[in-house]
Amino acid sequence: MNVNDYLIVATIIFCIGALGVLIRKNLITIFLSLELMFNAANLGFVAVSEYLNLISGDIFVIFIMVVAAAEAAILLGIAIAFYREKGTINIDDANELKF
Amino acid sequence: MNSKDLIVWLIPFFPLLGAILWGVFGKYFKNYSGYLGSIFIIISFILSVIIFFIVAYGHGFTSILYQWIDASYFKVNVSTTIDRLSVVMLVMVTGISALVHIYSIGYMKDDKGFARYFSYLNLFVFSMIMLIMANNFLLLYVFWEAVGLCSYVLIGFWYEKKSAVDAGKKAFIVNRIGDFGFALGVMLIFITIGTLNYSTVFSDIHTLPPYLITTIALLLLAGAVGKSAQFPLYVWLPDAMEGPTPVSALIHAATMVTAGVYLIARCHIIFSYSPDASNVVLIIGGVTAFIGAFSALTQFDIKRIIAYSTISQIGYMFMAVGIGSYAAGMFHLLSHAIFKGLLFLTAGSVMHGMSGELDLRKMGGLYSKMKITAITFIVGGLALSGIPPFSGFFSKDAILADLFNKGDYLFWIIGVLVAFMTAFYIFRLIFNVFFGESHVDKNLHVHESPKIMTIPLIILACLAGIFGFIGLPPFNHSIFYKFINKDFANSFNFAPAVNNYPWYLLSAISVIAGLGGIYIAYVFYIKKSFDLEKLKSKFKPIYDLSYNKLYVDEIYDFVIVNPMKNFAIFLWRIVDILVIDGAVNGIAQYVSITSSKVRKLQNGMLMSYIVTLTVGVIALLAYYFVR
Amino acid sequence: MSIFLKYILSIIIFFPLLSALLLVFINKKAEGLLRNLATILSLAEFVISLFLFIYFKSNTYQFQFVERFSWIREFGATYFLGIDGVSLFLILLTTLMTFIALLSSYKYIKEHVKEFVILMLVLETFMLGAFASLDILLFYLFWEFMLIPMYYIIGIWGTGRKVYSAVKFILYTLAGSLIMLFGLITIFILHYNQTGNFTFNLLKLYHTNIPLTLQIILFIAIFLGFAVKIPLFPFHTWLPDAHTEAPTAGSVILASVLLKFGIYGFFRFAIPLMPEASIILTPVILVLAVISIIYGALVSIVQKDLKRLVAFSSVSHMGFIVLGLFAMTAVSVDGSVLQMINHGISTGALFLFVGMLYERSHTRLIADFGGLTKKAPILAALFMIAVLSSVGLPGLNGFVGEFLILVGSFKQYTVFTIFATSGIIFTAVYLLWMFQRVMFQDITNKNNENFKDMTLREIITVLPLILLMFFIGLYPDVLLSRINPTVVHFVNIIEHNKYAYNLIKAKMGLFNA
Amino acid sequence: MLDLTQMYSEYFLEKSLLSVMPEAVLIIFAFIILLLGLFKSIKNGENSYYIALIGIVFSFLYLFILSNHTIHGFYGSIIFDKFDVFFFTVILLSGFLTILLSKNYFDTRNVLIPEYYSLVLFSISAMMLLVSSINLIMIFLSIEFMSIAAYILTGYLKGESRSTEGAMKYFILGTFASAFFLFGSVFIYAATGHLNLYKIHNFIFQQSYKAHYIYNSHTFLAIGLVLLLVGLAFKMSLFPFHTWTPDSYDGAPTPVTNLMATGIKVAAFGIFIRVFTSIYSFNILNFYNILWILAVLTMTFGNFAALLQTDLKRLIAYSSIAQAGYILIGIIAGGYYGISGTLFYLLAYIFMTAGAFGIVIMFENLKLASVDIKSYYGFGFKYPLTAAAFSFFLLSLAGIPVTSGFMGKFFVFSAAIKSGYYWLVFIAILNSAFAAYYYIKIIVKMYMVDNQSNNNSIADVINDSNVTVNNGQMEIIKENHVTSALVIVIILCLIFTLILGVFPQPFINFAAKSVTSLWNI
Repeated sequence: MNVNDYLIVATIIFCIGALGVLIRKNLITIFLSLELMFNAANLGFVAVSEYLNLISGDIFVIFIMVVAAAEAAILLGIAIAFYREKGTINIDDANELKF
Repeated sequence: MNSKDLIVWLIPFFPLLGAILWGVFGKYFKNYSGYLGSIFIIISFILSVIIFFIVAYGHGFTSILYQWIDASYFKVNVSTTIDRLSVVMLVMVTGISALVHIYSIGYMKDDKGFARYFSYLNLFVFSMIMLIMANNFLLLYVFWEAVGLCSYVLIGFWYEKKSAVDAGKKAFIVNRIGDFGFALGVMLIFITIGTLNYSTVFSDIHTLPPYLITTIALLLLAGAVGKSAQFPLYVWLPDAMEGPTPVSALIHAATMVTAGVYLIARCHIIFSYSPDASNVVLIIGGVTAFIGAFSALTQFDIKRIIAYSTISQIGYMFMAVGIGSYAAGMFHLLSHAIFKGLLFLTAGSVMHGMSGELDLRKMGGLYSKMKITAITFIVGGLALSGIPPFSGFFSKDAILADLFNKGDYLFWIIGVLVAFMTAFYIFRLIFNVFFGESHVDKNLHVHESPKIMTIPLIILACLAGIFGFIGLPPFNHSIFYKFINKDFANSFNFAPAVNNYPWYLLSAISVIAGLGGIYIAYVFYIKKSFDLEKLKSKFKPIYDLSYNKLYVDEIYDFVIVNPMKNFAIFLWRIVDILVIDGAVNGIAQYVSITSSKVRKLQNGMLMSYIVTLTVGVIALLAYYFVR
Repeated sequence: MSIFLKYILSIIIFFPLLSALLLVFINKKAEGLLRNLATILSLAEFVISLFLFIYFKSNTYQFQFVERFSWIREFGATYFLGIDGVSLFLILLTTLMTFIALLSSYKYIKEHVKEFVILMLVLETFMLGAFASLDILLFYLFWEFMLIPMYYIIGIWGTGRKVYSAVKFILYTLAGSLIMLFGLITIFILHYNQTGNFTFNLLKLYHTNIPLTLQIILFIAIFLGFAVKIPLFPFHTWLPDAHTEAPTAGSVILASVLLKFGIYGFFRFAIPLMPEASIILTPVILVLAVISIIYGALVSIVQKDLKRLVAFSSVSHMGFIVLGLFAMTAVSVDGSVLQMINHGISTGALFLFVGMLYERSHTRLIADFGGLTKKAPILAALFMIAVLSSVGLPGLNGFVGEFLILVGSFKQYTVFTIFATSGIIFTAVYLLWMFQRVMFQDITNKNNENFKDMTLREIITVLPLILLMFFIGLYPDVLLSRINPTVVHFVNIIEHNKYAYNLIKAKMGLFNA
Repeated sequence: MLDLTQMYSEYFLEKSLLSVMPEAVLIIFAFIILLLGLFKSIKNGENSYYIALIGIVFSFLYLFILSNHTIHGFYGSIIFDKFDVFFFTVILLSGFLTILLSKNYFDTRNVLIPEYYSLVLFSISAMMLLVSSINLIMIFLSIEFMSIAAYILTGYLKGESRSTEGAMKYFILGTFASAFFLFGSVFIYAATGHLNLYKIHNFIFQQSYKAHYIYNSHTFLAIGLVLLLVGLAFKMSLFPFHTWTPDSYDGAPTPVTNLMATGIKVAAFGIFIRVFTSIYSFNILNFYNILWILAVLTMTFGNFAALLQTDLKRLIAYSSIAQAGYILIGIIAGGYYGISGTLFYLLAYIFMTAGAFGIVIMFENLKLASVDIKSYYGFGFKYPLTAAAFSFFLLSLAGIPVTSGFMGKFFVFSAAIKSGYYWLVFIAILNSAFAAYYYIKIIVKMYMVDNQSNNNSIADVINDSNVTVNNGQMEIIKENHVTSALVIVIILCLIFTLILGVFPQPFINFAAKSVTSLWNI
């Protein structure tokens, strides 16, 4: 199987994730879509480094996972704070700051 | 600086000193300013007489005071040229001014602006002297403007009177219009000849192509026309009568208004090289002489009548210099200065006696009340109407003779006609004021003026009587001609000296014209053998034309003044505020509108932010793959 | 002494700034002290600047009192000062007018005195610096920051729509100078590309040869910067507002010094840097100048507000100066340089008088005045002199410059000159009419019944200007003899470049004629 | 060209640690603060504030000690060189100013002070790491490190919905952008097989597409570079990736806003310069045009959006976007002058921005919650010196001479013209011409008013002491509308803004020296 296919698959996943971020209103769902995008990147890295017999890609993937975890924590924090104030986690309710 | 120069520079110095003293420390001098001022002027009169004899028995000279402007190749000195022309003028100016000063002491007595008045008057004398003595065109121009300024402030001397101030402004601006031409002329001279000194200019002028000479001459003429109140710029002089009467006598009869004639005489070489320009001068002179006399016929304001007569008399002088008989022009200038000064001063004396009344319909029968004034007035009138042996006869007759002699018969006829009209209106004035039954309202105490005013009158009257005799024997053999023509000798088209015609006939004709005028006036106003009202109604259009001075002011307002004003308003309201400022503010408007739209992009919706970002990414990618 | 003379320019430039710093430490309550101190310091400044005049060598066009220190090596920008005949008198004018402006504002400025005097002194420093600097970057620094104090002065102590006017003023001029900056940087880079080393030294940049088309573009860019300052016809609309709303001192400085920077910029930078372009564009600029002359005069005739009238009149007068400068003959340029000084003096004086009228009756509408001569003879007399000098009456300063300009431009540009000369008529019309309505006739307005005559301070304020009017009018040689060498040199450069330009023209057949 | 063997020969731990010493110091101090935070007994706020300051000072010390060395560390993912020295200085300065600004800011707000300061230190160290990292992994990590700290700080004001909202927007968009960054690096990795900037550079330089590599690596490279650019442009808040800037700047507590506007932006530009000069500099995909367009759009948008802005914080946010546009010009101009100009501009930028924020904080302490410039009248004469300083910062932002802003603009513009970008500069100049309006508008509001009867101005609020803004906080206002820390910040910024404007020579040298050490400049 050619690395290109992996990359194409990765791209598709990435686009799906982006689409999710675009159309979803729920904070959590959006974050999930973001995770999807990250993982698309992971897939790409793994594929390429496998193909090129390099290690650096895999290392990168590890780091990305860590970061993703961290971000999840942050998001939850923000989401809770947001929920406290607005009583919802629909991003459309965040429109105090404008113009 | 030798003694001659010293004397020369002292002549203008005293008036200037006076001007500064009264101007700055006026309130400390009070009435002394009058006496001292007169003394100053008398001193410079004496000095100029000395200079006169120095020149008469020696020859002219120039003296440099200091270098005024030195801008690379543009160099001008403050320096004088003293020749026969200028000394004659000097003596005349200082003499008349001295008399007027003395007269003014009485006339302006207990006027609150006494010192100010004398400061202005001295300033004027100073400027006039410098104008005469200047030996380059720039200096001439400078004092040309300076005398204009003096007349401006003196006409508007009683600044509370709107009419007076308006008149002053009008005088200044109309003069400016003339000076506009004059200035261009001076510049043209400079760039064509490369200097402004009389001597060089006059010696090199012939090297220029004729059209240039004519242009220069005409541009200078514009200045002369403005200053000497000639057609079409004469409108300011009648209004100028708003000023104190002595001022009218000095500035608007004797000295300043004749500066134009002096200018042309001074530049006779330029004019003699350009026959066309000379003809223009001649025509202007003729037209003006006629218009002036014509407008004077029906006025009721005695000063205005005299003012119009001044206009027409200067027209005579222009005719004279126009045909190149500068001597005659100067001769008439001098004699006119005397008798017209006399007339104004006497008119002033009448006013003084009538406590400011000017309308001759409210006068009459004053002879008995103010004899000296009356007599001197009549002397002046006779001189004006050219009755021998008074000075006017000789000078005017010389001009007429030269006109005839030169073959300009049309203008000769005009001249005679004007002589006739002149005699008529001046005696209309005399009869209405001094004779006939009195229309003075009873409770007005009419009195003769004090000595200090009458003495100058008497002096002038005597002069008016005898001055003419320097014009004898007739023509170029006469004392005056012999004296003055030394300066005009190098202008080649001046009036020939042949007596190939019965000159006594001509004189007779002009005298008869004068007498006729007087007689008709007599018939009209003393014998009352005609019903004037009927006459008026019969010739109504002409009468109105004359009474309204040919509507010239109205025409100017309609053609020039108002359109200009409207145009200015248009420029301000439309071009400035609407168009330019509108454009500027419009841009600002546009920008702020755009920004208010741009701000809407930041609508606070996370969704739209993400969309923006994504669109950006897609655009960037597209940039590469569509490319 | 020698040290003093060596660094005299820096001393003159920074003395006001130091004075301002000194004033910062004075309690703002002590207004009298502030006022007096500021006035005295500015007087001292003027006295110091007189040394320039005394030690100025009048027989050379070379720059004198030159100071040069390294400043920013990366761009070869140096702290490079020096003056010639032209900047000498502009500097003197600046120091004098600042003193007079401060003296004039004793009564006018009632609040925030401290800020006012400090700003005035700061402004002075920057104006002087701009006149003295021969390094383009240094010049630009001074030139543009100058706007800020002026902007404050108009906006804080002004009247009526002061904010609008202040903002308009600063945006207008800022836009101009920024576009100018673009031009200057481009020239600087061009010079680098040609010689391989960076320099802002004006005298070196003079030798940059710029391709003609680019030159024209750059000239237009820089022209905008200066034309706004002058201001030339289509760019003038900020001036009436700024002048009208500014406090007296502001108007005085604005009229007598700030406007001069436009001309000075042309003289020192635009024309020598881009001679060919300026020669090509001369007709256009002359048209604008003549339009400004007549337009300004005509519009002044119908003004109802005294200050606005004077403002438009100075549009007209500056037109004369531009005409003289771009006619580029020795005489005409002499004339315009002289006329810069004259305009500074006359218009400055006019604004002072208008300010006095305003202080007394709190209106500037001509209609509200009339008949003041009776109440205030001294004011009337001096005001009259100022008006006449502005009218260009011979014997006063205005005439000499004006006549030199006209006579100098007459040969090349006869038609323009004739039109310009007609300006002298309109000038007389609007100024005399204004004077009549304000000073003569009867008192129509009740408020003027108890109209006070000038106080001693006011007389002292205007007297120097009045005396200068007479002095320059009667003995202009004192100025001309010092200005002339510089001007002649300038004109020679242009003449030389005219020659070059004709060669170019021949080569590229720019105009087929 | 870089000799790889020589590079590898230096890989051992000491050097590696040495190469991150300044960051390490900060992190250590951050931990100290956290630990002290555990002991409730101690007055946390004060201490942590001072400890943070000390940390910064120490970091400065290490920076100074190392300043003459060039150290590669962590297997070629970290480099410490002159370039870093400059950027570390700038970032540390901005951090220093931020911490000073934070003093007393939270007194009236119930938040955990020690954590705050530790987070600030963390983010600063992250910024420094970011600048000094030359490996995509390292870049990603430090970006995230920095951002995570920033997210938390943005939402630090508990119970203030604006703050939370700002944090949320910032977080979502930031993560979204870094996803693009990641995906971009995937493609670059695929195209070149490297994650180290130098190696990528060499690879592209040699254009050595071996057979067993991907055949269409050029396309991959293109995609990769574009997506990478997106990731960085987001941090530099270039249009159209700026959208988070105004909101999160507005929502965040002002000291944090200052940190974001100065530190994070500077760091982003630093790394962008590194990446750009190493990878993009070949202009293989003529990136210059794209940056050209981005610069124009960014500055124009920033200025237009700021023009009618009345909220001071947002106004400065927009203006900082516009500033980013100007800074970008320098990078486009490239070369020795372009880059050193950019560096100089950045240095100038942090001072004027920090100064402006100092004033903003002052206003906030004056309880002008929505810092609305309408209410400024009288301020100019009430606090003449402060107002003067503020005007000076504004003028500097507007780019008026004798201020650092002018010097920076001038430096950048002349570099751009030197490289022949006439139009770009012309547009920039027009921009700054009408940008001047909104800076000047503020000055107007402070000093000038057409009709003197102007209510609810600061002056009045101060004047009548009877007014007690919500439950007697007036006292607090009275005492800390001007704290010593604020004064220090303002004076520092003032001095530097002036010096940079008048005697820029030494700073230019500093910038230039750091540029020389940059790869293939």
